[in-house]
Amino acid sequence: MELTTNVMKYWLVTADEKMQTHKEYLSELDQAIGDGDHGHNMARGFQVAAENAKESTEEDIGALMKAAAMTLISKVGGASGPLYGTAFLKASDKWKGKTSLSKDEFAEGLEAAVEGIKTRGKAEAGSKTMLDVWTPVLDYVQHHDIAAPDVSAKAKESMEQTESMKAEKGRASYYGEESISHIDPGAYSSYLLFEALAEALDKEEA
Amino acid sequence: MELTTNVMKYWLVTADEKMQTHKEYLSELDQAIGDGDHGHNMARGFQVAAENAKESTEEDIGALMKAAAMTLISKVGGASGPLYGTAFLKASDKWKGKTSLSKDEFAEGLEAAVEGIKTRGKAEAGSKTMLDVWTPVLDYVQHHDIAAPDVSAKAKESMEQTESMKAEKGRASYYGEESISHIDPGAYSSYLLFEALAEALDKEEA
Amino acid sequence: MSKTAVIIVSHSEKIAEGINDLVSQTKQPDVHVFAAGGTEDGEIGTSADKIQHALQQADNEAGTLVFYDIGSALMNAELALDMLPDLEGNVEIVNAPVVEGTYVAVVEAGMGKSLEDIAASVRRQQFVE
Amino acid sequence: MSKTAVIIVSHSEKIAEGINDLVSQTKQPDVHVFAAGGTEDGEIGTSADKIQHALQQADNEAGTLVFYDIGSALMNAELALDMLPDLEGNVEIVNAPVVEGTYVAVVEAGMGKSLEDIAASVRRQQFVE
Ligand SMILES: Nc1ncnc2c1ncn2[C@@H]1O[C@H](COP(=O)(O)OP(=O)(O)O)[C@@H](O)[C@H]1O
Ligand SMILES: Nc1ncnc2c1ncn2[C@@H]1O[C@H](COP(=O)(O)OP(=O)(O)O)[C@@H](O)[C@H]1O
Ligand SMILES: [Mg+2]
Ligand SMILES: [Mg+2]
Ligand SMILES: [Mg+2]
Ligand SMILES: [Mg+2]
Repeated sequence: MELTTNVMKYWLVTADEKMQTHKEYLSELDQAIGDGDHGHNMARGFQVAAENAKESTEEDIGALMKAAAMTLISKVGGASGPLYGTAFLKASDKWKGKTSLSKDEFAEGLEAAVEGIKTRGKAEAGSKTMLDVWTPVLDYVQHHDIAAPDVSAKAKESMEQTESMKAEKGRASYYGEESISHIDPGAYSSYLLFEALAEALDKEEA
Repeated sequence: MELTTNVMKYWLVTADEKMQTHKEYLSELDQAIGDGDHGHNMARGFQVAAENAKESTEEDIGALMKAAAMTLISKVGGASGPLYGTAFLKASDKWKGKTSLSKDEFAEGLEAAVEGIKTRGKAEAGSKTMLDVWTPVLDYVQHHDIAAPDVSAKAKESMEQTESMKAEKGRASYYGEESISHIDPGAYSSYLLFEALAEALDKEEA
Repeated sequence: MSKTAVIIVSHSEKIAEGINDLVSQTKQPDVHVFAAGGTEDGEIGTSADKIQHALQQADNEAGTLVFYDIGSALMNAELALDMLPDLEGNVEIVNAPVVEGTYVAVVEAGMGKSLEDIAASVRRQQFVE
Repeated sequence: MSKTAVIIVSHSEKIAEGINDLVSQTKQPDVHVFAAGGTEDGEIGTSADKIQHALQQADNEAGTLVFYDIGSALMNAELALDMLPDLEGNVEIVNAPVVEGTYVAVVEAGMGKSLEDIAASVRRQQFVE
């Protein structure tokens, strides 16, 4: 597996499409256990990130992802801004100067991203946040040859598991027991992000 | 000693004159250990209270003082609003239906006023507040035949003693040790109020 | 059954309105929030009259929680409540950080929690880490 | 010697500005306070860019204390500080009620207290009765 600059751009563009399509649903999830802006936040941030990626002539994957990180930080507004922003920023550092990533190089960036989210949010997996998707996906990527359908399935299954969790971080934690039986909005947007990755991988393989 | 409705009106009018004259100084005192609005607050409140008293045809001292209380509550804005407002309100209750007050009746109203300030501000004398003037003046009134110069002297001396106290209530308490060596603004305005009372008593005796 | 209402008493009209904006995003539609900020003329300070007005508007079966910022805000809130003896027992003025406390209260009111339960969650000690 | 500067990070532009109005009454003229409220477009949210800008403006010998309200406010404040490594060690993001804490900090900054002393006075535990 080799992830080229083009595949990475395609990842960002596809992620944006998914955020736009599921914007209402993400906000609905956030309405139940938050402030109802997660779809709006993600759609606003990824739209600009994808536009910039499309127009960019950047070959360096690190630079490409760093630009996306800065856009997310500036545009997202909610907690997901610094969290996704930090994730992309930490990954971009590992990918600096590269125009193609091996599976291990990709995994290294993903690991840095997950560490970044944990530090930024002072959280671990199990608190009903986006980490409950990022952590199992990282684990999969680290220990398997990446197969697109498996990435997608792993992200989906992990997202679904947040439904039965009790929120311990972020606004949803104010809901205590009542946060149970709702999917975490950030977990859902992370699932969309990894679905977009799976589609990008498919494209690469095609 | 008999305090008539006219003397009580004169008290309010004279108090207003003093608040207007010392407006800047009161705010200066408040600038040092507060937010610099005490003169503004007192001048605004007493101006309207005095105007209303002048225009009023009310004979009932209770009703007159209750109207003044409501004006202070509405117009003063700062902590001194609910404090002076509560003081006048509690006193007015004791003076209801009277057109003239004996010394003991006056003292009864003053006692209710001091209790009102204590309850409203959850404070006692010694915390560097207006209570450090009201409490000794009450004590004097309760235990002596009232002599105008003595009321004035008692209020002045008590006001001056706040200079060496450490503030334990109100905004000034945020200044801790630094509140020492400043006169408390509310003690100063209370001194002005009792100086006005002394002038009203003088008028009554004349 | 109505839901616990919330009043924000602040020295600043902008703070009170800003908190109202902040919580309106997270608020269930049947949680009623009232801002009583600034003096009568919109200056920095508090107004017992504004608070009385808010208390009357907020009045409901489930009760009203009152948050306040500094200094005179508490005194004027207590005074306003003294002036409305009919509301006694149905209103609690609660010692909590005004922004953070109001936020938590509005979420919990939306969940249908009682006045007492919400007051217990937001009291200052709960904010200690 | 300069005095400790203060930054207010809030989800609401109005809250941040209202706190600034509130403390400006009590403030020594040489205490500098900066409001970083709302998103770039003035919506409810926080902006790492606005906070970075405030951190740069506030930068001074005596240091800067940062107050924040809920959720992303802290994350964006930490992110903004990460982006300005030169300021490290001279800025403290402090866990205190945003309105009440800022008020106390501005008073104490005016008294010439150090960043550490002010942070110690305003940390959440200090607000417990
Ligand atoms: N401390 C945290 N650690 C990890 N993820 C978090 C944390 N706080 C919030 N999140 C994620 O962010 C999502 C909410 O994002 P968003 O609605 O955009 O932000 P906000 O809560 O500021 O409105 C949550 O669903 C959760 O997945
Ligand atoms: N808890 C209290 N008990 C008694 N008096 C108080 C209390 N808090 C404040 N004061 C008095 O109020 C005065 C300040 O009034 P003012 O400046 O009008 O109000 P604010 O502090 O709201 O601006 C103080 O000087 C003090 O005498
Ligand atoms: Mg949200
Ligand atoms: Mg939000
Ligand atoms: Mg004052
Ligand atoms: Mg004031």
